Amino acid sequence: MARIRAFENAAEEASRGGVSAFGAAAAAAEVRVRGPLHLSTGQEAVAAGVCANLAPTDLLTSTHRGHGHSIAKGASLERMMCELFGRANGTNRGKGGSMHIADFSVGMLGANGVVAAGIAIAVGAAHALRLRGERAVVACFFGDGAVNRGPFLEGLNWAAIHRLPVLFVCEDNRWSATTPTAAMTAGEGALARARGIGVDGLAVDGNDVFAVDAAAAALLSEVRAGGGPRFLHAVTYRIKGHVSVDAAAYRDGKEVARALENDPLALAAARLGETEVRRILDEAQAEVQRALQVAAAAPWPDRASAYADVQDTGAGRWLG
Amino acid sequence: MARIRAFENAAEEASRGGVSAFGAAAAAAEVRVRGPLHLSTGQEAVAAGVCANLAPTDLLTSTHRGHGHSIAKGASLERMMCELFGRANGTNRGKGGSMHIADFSVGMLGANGVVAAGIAIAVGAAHALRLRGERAVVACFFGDGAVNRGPFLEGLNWAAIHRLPVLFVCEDNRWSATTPTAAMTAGEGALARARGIGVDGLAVDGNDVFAVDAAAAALLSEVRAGGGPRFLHAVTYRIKGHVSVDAAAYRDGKEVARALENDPLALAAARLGETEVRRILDEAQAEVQRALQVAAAAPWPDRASAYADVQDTGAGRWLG
Amino acid sequence: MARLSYAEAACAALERAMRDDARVVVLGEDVGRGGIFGQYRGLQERFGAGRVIDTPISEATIMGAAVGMALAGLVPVVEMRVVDFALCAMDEIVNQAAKARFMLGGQARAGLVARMPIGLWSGSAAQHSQSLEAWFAHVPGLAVVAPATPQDNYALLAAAIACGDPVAYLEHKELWSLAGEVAEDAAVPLGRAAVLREGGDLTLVAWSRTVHAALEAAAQAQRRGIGVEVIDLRTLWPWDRDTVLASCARTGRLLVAHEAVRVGGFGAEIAAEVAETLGIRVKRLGSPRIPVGYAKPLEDEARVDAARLLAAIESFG
Amino acid sequence: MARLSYAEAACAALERAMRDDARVVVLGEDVGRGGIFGQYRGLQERFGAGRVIDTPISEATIMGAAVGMALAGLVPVVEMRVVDFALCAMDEIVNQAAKARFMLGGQARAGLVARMPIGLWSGSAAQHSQSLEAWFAHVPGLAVVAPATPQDNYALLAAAIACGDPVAYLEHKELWSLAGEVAEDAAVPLGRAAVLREGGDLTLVAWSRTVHAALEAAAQAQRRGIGVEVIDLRTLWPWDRDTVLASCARTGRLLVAHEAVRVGGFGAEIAAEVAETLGIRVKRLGSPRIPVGYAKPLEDEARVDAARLLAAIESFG
Ligand SMILES: Cc1ncc(C[n+]2csc(CCOP(=O)(O)OP(=O)(O)O)c2C)c(N)n1
Ligand SMILES: Cc1ncc(C[n+]2csc(CCOP(=O)(O)OP(=O)(O)O)c2C)c(N)n1
Ligand SMILES: [Mg+2]
Ligand SMILES: [Mg+2]
Repeated sequence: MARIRAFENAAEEASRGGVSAFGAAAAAAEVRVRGPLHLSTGQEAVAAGVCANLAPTDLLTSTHRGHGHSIAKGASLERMMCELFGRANGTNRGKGGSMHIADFSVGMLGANGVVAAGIAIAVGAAHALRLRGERAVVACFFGDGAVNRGPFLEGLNWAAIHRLPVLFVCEDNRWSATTPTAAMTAGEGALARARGIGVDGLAVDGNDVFAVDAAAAALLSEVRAGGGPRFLHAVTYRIKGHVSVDAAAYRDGKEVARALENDPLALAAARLGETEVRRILDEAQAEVQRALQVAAAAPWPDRASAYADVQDTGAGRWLG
Repeated sequence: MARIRAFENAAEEASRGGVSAFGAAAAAAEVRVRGPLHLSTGQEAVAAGVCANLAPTDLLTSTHRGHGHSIAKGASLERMMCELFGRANGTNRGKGGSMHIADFSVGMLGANGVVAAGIAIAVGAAHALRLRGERAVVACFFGDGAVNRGPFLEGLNWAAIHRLPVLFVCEDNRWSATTPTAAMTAGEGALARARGIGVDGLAVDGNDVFAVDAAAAALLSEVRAGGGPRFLHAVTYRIKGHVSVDAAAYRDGKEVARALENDPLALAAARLGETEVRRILDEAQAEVQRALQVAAAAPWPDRASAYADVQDTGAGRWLG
Repeated sequence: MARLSYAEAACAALERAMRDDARVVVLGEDVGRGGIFGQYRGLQERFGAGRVIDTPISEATIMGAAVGMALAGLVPVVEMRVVDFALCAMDEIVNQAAKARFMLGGQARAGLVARMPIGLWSGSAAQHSQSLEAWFAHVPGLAVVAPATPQDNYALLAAAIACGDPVAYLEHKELWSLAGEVAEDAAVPLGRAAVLREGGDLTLVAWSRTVHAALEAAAQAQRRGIGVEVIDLRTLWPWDRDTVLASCARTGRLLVAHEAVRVGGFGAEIAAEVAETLGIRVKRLGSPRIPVGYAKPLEDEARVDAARLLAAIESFG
Repeated sequence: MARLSYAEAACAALERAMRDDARVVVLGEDVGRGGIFGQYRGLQERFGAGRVIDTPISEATIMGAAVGMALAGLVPVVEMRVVDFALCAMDEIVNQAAKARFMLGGQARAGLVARMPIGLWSGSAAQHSQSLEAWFAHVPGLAVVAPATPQDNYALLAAAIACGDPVAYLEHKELWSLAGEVAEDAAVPLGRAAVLREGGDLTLVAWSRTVHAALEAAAQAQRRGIGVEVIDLRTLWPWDRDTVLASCARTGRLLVAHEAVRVGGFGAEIAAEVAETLGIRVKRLGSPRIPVGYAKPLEDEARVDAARLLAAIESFG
């Protein structure tokens, strides 16, 4: 959680006209995060609590708001920061950016720029695990807004009829961009909807990392035992705006204030010792600072690489 | 129901190398039904029972298997048969055929060649009724296979959050083309799934026209009272193959035999007098024979009409 | 006459259409707060949540419901955020909206305006940067519009709403803040190109953001003694064949340029048509057939800028 | 060597691929019973329901799951029934499958074969008759294949499965029953056209079902003294530019013909490219820009047949 928070804060700063530590010249020279950035600040407990129960061989799919999931699954902060800076040694060689970060070396199959698109991919990956006789499971993260897209129904149904090893995690931060999700969602909530489709599960306070951990552990042990897919509904809050440039002025101040009181890091800190917490935070901070340094100095991808990894069939005919 | 059955039987025969009464020459001259034909034989009670509760101003959307819904909503058998024959005076001027039959004069907004596509159209039409301050309702028919497509979730959710006047009717004939739907559908069934999305309703024996009528009446009175959308799950059986050329040899003989015993026309006949039933059947038969005569003699659309009703913007540039 | 941004111009056109015609409604995600590009600002306050309808994240049903609304007599303006997300609603656009009137034998029509912004959007990578105008031009039943200026965005959005057909209305994400003078009474009919600059040596056809790069390149070419006639197509279907052919007949050379991928882009249609009709020399410039990368050098590789245009102009020799 | 139908040839190629490579799986609606065109007949009996996977009616998730399977190491062959229904899975094909490898920086690839039959299918009207090959050719990351014969359907399906890229594999619905000799060892590389008939006066490029109309028209033209060289493109992306250009350089005239709508069809790409490169006369023939009607006269209006081809051939004068 501390590493996620530190990463998000640094990325946010670096997206605002550059990293101040590097000065104005650096900003002008594009030493910064490019493009839109969907921060998971305040939602760290969901990622951390779920991924604590995953092995490196387990797989994960994520959303446009995926930094936390990647970090919790074990992706390198350094290579992630390089990716945000659009550098050649980023996780995706500078081709993906924040919305496409993936690290296959730790089973992280990718963020996704399309709401709910990761659901079918997770289901397919789980289906492949089954067919290949592997014992791993797939964790599939999506937001509360995604429960209103068709792939939610199709993907849960598919996983259920095949009893596939998937843990669906609805990371419910109560907002879909600038719209409160509740106003757009009928029925008794995400878990009831999942049950109606045939996937059972649990609801949990998504800001309490211990509760998330316990619920994920319980559900994952059922999934690993061959019980088929399970659903975790984790209620949390998006402390920042929808995207880095969004001041989120449309929100009620009281709602935000309540959320800040309920900060998952503060809640966790209350259960650990003061010194322990300080140590963790300092370490995370130092690691992120190193990542920033590396990213700022990292090489740009060369233009020729724009033609690499498109496809093999007919490679080299791209200008034709 | 009798008119639907007579129509389906005649259409089926006319799709098999021509109407025998017209001889071989007629068959060679394309005096017949073109293209694939999805017959609703055996499912008549759902269409009849629901539509008995609709006014001409109410609207209806249908599926690829839509003859029954159209007839029950009041479309002319003659113009429908002309459409199946691909003639200029068909409901759709020969442009749509079986899978696109519509008759806006009786509120029938169209069959649809894409499974579940009618759901969003029904929801939008209901939304328009609301905005225009009209009191009519929309009946939206779809098959059991459609509950596994994304638009099912999206459409029900939309109707529920806006409390739109829609009666969703799942016409459950237990098959999706050559696949038993149950094997592909997780959870406790269509109604449970609808409830999970926030739309309540009833399940009914779809071969009992009196039961369908009663359930539809109850649900539609709630819809008309402003209670929002309702869901009717009507279990029936597809007596014929998926499409006119499908012998459906993949089905268990016992299953089909059971279904034939449970024929909705026979069930209804048992509650009416013998002479009354004979009269109804004879009348229907005669009407359909007239429709066949008219269709066989009806003019073909001229080729120029292929360019009509495409779009106004840039009309006449179609070869460009 | 007022100075408006491209986004404000669209907003103004929409406001006027909604004022004049009670059948016009707006639906899409986040439209109530003005849309994430401000292209609906103030409309919900003015016309209420009944006519400016916030929707769930349900692209397929947003578009499908719009078809149902249109069949039932409304004129929906449909927000898809970016054309990339409209891929989630392709059945509804192509199988339902575009073909409805024809399939129904003219009983009704699905007149609606689908706003599906195209183009690069700095740092947004492969799922937020596509230009798919060629797809829509290939689909019978659809009109296709791609305005390049605030004035045209005002006038063409008004024309699209009024035309009664389903329209693929393709604004460009990097033009939202472009400001310009907008006259409320300057009507621009669908299907009419604008000759933005005259020149006798070569005809350069472009649309959307590429028009601005084309004007820049034409000015540079002029200094090198090449007279470039710049035509902003504005509407891709129907496209203004007469204006383009007349210009080409005069100049004897055609260059079509667009930001969409060159292979299978709409430039091919125009080039092929002109070559077939006039037998003159034609060239096309478009993005290479690569996804748009995130990093700047990669993204730039997919950009059709003035420098590339100039090189193509000079390549005619 | 065996005499097989176009559907049987595909089945045979699939069976061999599944036998040779345990990673190959099939998924789609009704595939267990052999597919509604018999193009999967016997495969589930042979390889089991684990590898020949019946699916719910969930096109978006069929394609999306295939992407996930591919990322996790399988080689899925995806049944979409007709390309018209693949419109329900466009996000998954274009935003996910086509771009995955690039966006991921090469960490993985979504190699899969999406079978999306195109073309007229007598009496099936506007939602079951589209030809959308031009769309896929416009999308970086996809290969596009459209076989015209049983032999090519056998060899090209094998090549598509082996290539490792996402492939839009476009069989034609009116060719399923076409029979022909199939040699199991005749490899056809992706991207290689076939010159089916030589001729010195005009190059006629076609693919899919239109190839057969082209051969018919060429024979008729021969009797009128016009030598037509018929090229079956077979693969649309990458297309065999060398073969086409060499032929065009010899004949000095190009006609491209396809069943897809002419406006924005892939014929425009080829015609434009040839005109750009060689400066010769080009013409295109395709469906008018209308939906396919149900009635025979309407359907026929959208057919590109030998008579139309002959008229186009003769129009070069
Ligand atoms: C299919 C699709 N529609 C719309 C968008 C634009 N969009 C990006 S994030 C977002 C809100 C998503 O809400 P939620 O799923 O709750 O995730 P959160 O942003 O709250 O993490 C929207 C509408 C998109 N990316 N994809
Ligand atoms: C999106 C889509 N996928 C596939 C098809 C092919 N198809 C036509 S009918 C059908 C079965 C539909 O089953 P169901 O919804 O139960 O309706 P029924 O045929 O039983 O009336 C299928 C798969 C289609 N028309 N549309
Ligand atoms: Mg959310
Ligand atoms: Mg069924």
